[in-house]
Amino acid sequence: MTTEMRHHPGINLSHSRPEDERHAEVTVFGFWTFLMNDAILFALLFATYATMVNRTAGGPTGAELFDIGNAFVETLVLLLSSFSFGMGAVALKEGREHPLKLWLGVTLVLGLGFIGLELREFAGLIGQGATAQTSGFLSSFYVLLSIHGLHVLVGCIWIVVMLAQVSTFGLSRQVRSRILRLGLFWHFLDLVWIVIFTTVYLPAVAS
Amino acid sequence: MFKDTMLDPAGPVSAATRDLFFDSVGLMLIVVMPVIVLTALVVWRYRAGNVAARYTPHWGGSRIVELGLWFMPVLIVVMLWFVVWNRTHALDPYKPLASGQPPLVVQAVALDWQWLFIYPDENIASVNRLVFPVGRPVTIELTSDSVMNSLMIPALGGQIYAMAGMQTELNLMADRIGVYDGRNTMFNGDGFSAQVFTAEAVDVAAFQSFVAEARNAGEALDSASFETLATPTIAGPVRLYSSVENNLFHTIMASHGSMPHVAADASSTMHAEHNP
Amino acid sequence: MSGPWEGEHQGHAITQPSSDAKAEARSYLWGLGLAALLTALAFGLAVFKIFSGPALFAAIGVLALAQIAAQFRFFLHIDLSRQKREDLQLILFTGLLILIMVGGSLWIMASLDQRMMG
Amino acid sequence: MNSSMLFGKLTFDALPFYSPIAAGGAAVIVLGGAGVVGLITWLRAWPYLWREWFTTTDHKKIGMMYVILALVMLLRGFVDALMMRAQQAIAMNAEGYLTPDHFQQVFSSHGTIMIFFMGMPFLFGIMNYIVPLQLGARDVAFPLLNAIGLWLTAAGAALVMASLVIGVFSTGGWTGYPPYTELSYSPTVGVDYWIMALLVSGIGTTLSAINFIVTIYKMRAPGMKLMQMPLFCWTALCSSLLVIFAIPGLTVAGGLLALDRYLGMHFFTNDGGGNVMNYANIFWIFGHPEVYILILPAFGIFSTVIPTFSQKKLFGYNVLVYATMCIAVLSFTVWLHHFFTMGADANVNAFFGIMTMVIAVPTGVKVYDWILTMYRGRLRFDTPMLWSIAFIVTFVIGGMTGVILSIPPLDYVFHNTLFLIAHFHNMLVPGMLFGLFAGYAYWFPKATGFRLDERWGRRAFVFWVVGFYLAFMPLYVLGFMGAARRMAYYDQPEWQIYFVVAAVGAFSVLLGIGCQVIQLVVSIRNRKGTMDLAGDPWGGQTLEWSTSSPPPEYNFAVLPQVSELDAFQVAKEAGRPYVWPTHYEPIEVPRNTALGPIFGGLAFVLGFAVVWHIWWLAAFGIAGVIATIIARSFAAETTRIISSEEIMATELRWHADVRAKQEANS
Ligand code: HEA
Ligand code: HEA
Ligand code: CUA
Ligand SMILES: [Cu+2]
Repeated sequence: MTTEMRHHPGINLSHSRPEDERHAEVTVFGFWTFLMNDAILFALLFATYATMVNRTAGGPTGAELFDIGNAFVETLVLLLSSFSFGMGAVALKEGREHPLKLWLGVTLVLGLGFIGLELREFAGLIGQGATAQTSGFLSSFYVLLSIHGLHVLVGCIWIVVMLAQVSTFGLSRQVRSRILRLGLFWHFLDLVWIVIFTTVYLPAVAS
Repeated sequence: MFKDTMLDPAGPVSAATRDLFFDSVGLMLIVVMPVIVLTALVVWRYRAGNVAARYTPHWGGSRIVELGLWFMPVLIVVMLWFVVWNRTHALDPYKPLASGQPPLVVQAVALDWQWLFIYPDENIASVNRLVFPVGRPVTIELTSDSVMNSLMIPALGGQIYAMAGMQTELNLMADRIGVYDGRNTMFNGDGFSAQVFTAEAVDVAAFQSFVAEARNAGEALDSASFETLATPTIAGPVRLYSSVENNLFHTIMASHGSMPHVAADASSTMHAEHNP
Repeated sequence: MSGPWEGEHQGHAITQPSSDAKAEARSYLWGLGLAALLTALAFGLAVFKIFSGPALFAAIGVLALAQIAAQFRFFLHIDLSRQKREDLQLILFTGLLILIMVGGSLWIMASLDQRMMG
Repeated sequence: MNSSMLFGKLTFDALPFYSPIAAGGAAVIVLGGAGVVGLITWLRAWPYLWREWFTTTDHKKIGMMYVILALVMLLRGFVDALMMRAQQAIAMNAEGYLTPDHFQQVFSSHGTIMIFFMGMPFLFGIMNYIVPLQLGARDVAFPLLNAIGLWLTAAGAALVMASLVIGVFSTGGWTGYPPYTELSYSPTVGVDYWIMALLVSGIGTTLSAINFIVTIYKMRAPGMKLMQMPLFCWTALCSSLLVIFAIPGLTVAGGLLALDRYLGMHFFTNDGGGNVMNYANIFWIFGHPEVYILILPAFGIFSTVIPTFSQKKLFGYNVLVYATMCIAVLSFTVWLHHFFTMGADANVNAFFGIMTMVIAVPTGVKVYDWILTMYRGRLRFDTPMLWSIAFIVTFVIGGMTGVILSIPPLDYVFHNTLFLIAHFHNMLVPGMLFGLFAGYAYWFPKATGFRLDERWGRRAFVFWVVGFYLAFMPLYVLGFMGAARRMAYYDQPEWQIYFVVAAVGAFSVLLGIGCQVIQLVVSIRNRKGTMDLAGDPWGGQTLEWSTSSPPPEYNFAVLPQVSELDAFQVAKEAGRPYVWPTHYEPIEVPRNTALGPIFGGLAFVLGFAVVWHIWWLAAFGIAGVIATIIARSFAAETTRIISSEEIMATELRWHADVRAKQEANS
């Protein structure tokens, strides 16, 4: 990799014009600040989940409920979507609009697929009578997962908006800077998911 | 003015708390008093009208002074650390008090808005009135049948929360006969202000006659009469119960199966919260 | 530690877009490969219980940290060697706070649970 | 379609006819509101207000609106305080004039308003006005976000006010501990109002904080290094960082409580495996940093005011910066001290007690630095300085009682008593509030061009200080006697005298506030005499004084070149305070936008709908928010150019003012 100067962590538009970089530097830094705020939010939800995991109030436990296969597929789908977004970022860097749209489209499909898988899992659990009202444990499970899922949904809507904007404005400065931030957001969600499968699903099957 | 408070302790815990108070405040005053005095002096001396005072508008720092500034507060705080570590362990409310006698066990249940005290060994119970022998440690086990409460008897020492489905513990002792105020300090609704009880430190004979009085009270405390007692009551009367249903305290706890270990027998549906 | 106007005109090593893009694409591929591997390992360990108990949980935890590091490196292009920047400090500081908040909460809650078992 | 679908839980019973006093309060709000609306309509001021204020993205106007919001809420919070003081003064063995239910709403709204809708907006207002000026910047990093932040805060405040008229407010205190605040114990909408107000304003605060962090990191004047920023900017930065990292705690605690209440989940319920202790834990992960969010900017104000009026350099700038950062970081390591009495084991309690005490060290160093700043100075006792001196002396008393509370065995005795109430008012009033008053008096001439009246300022000061001591020192005594907080009445005759003294103190504060109101009127009337458009009435040291009063929309026609601390002071001493070019560049500023009021309005509607379970309206609110964001992202033109001619004209007018002042002085 070249030793180019990076103005901010995350996806870079290294060959863009300097004022681009400045604009991006300011907004990206702001966006990182927001992401860190969000990270704390998730951290507290994780802490809550960890303190609630044994509070099953006589209801089912994670070990009895979770389908590890489904979690594995969800993980792969999200990971692939991170990768496809990355390929989109590469296309953006080269200024190639068409591949960019294509990769964004792939990411969108994968994102929606993830949400679908999650909803299917929820439906299955609810079918077994394991609802968010059953126990403190399940409340914290559903809320943790849904907050992450909602973030993915927001990401999907954002992708749709960006697809429309690329079509409307082309790869304008604004548009590129927004895709950049969307990318940070999307990768961030994958990071959160790593913690989810590690603290929610794996301990349940491992114990 | 401070009769029967921490400053006029009626037991070893509050006496130790008072000593701790004076020790730590003494330490702190070493660094806090100078601030007040110096501020007054500096403000007076360097008022603009006093042209005789030295004026150094560009003096913005000095290595030595700046390092020196940290020294005193650090010293005091480090001394306080040792105090905190030792006394927090010594005065842990769960810690049984040193005494030749075995502690009297009392199980306190916080209700809306009164206190129920169960004496498991004597198999009696009282409401809004806690009676115990002077000079003998009291181990109070607490739970709540409602929201979070906090039991405090200022003359004897500190407080601890009472929470539904859980059990906390408070060890106190009186070394002076007297009637002390006790109350819930954790806001819990309309009857909060009136949720007081009397804590009576009495001699052994008087304690025996209190037990006898309760035994003759007539009413027994079982699930049904507990249910009546637990309905919200503001400024309820003192009551006595001649006997207590076996393990009632734990039944009450289990009825709010919050904790993992009691959740298993949460099958008891005793006035569970209604979920609209 | 520089204001936005400083460094604006410092040499932007404008690399050839195509070679740069290739390097970037390779980075994403590396990321994908590593993440997939680490995920598979973690799930494998948990499902097949090659060993168990605290060691297993520790292993899963380490794999997760490794994967987070890998994704930071290859997807978000952040690592520790790059020049000091506010963003990096922010991320590291957040990490510290998460450690304090989560660690503290677990410690406190464990202590409380243990003391309230009656 | 039945009415419950249309109006949710909202019925005519929601109107406050349950108590004459509540009805009176509601009437004041409604009539007052109607009066203001009527007055504006009569003056035909709506278009002006909309154009110049409501839709503005100028950080200075946003700052002023924050301060106005804070002052309005301050009055409401103060009325609450007076009501409580009056109640407790007479409620010995008697019910008093407030029912317990009403008393509970009063202390809950007082605490909530003072912390979230008085303290925070006041601080953010002053930060908004001053930080960009001190940085030598033309604007904040995200002007739109800034406007939205203001309007979301206002929406939260409006929800609290609405609860007075429609429905009730929470009775759970500003801390809202469950399970008391769970549906089974608090079935009314009060808690829902409380949660929604906090969630909405929490988002607003977060947006503003992001804006400040980026502004401070990325928008400083050319050449200004971080360690050359005025101290107030440092405290604004630390405070904003605390917001970013602390507010999620409030969001999670409040949000999960809402899920319990709305969807029957079991996070903090007594049954179903809920864990009430976790609420306390998460709330205080937020709550403790919150009190430092409130105090740090006040420290920054004192660090600006004291050197100016000592006519001397600030002592130990570096140390003050590091101490501020220490306090900010440490504030995340002490939260358990708010629930020492929950029953954690001695190791846990001792650990958090020890961590708490550590904060006394950097705070103490700051206090010493302020005293050393005055040492060998030439002290002028204008009101900002008076507030600062009273702060130093009084704050250390509150700090000491804080350290007393941080010793777990002592906290077992003082927790939940009036000793605690005395401690934190002892921090919040002389600390934060006096700081805000100092900042208000200090920067008022910057924002308006004329100074506040000194005579009435001093009167207010005396009444406030005397009132503070009278109102809160008796509470320490009552704390020793075991008087619990939040009591509507009591039965201990020996307590009453202290409550009466406290009520007298609150009354003295009322006189102080009266003086402040008079001060404002008198100052506006006599403004000719104190006018200083040149912009530097106090002999200030930092860049905000190097531009006109009030500053032009673009702040600086030419960005200052900074190479040292106290840039303006240095330039003045070098004999070239102002650099006046002959040629001006046009400047790009953000256009006005209706998005702030739109988001504020939608957030209020959404909050109100959720409180009353009016789901169609809530859906409308959410859809509105999403649609607005997307629509905005397609808007192309968001900035406007101020021409160089216009700038030239403005600047020349200011130059004339400056020359006139220089001549008058020589
Ligand atoms: C910033 C925070 C803040 C401030 C400033 C105050 C200020 C005051 N507070 Fe309070 N208070 C709290 C935060 C604050 N409080 C909190 C968090 C609680 C806990 C709530 C709970 O239990 O949950 C509480 C609780 C509380 C109680 C309840 C005690 C109990 O539980 O039993 C009482 C009792 O009287 C009280 C009294 C007062 C009084 C007399 C003042 C006085 O100092 C006076 C107040 C006056 C003003 C705030 C100034 C008004 C100024 C103006 C209007 C300016 C005018 C105009 C111009 C400048 C132009 N407060
Ligand atoms: C601006 C607000 C503010 C500030 C700055 C502080 C500052 C401090 N607070 Fe306070 N606090 C509150 C607002 C504030 N607090 C509120 C609102 C609550 C209650 C909330 C509720 O329950 O409703 C509370 C509650 C509270 C508690 C919980 C009590 C309980 O619920 O039982 C504790 C316990 O440790 C505490 C401690 C401290 C300490 C140690 C400091 C320290 O930071 C103080 C440091 C300052 C000094 C010490 C003075 C100057 C120093 C020197 C001169 C140097 C040398 C001194 C020594 C070495 C001692 N506070
Ligand atoms: Cu409190 Cu378990
Ligand atoms: Cu605190």
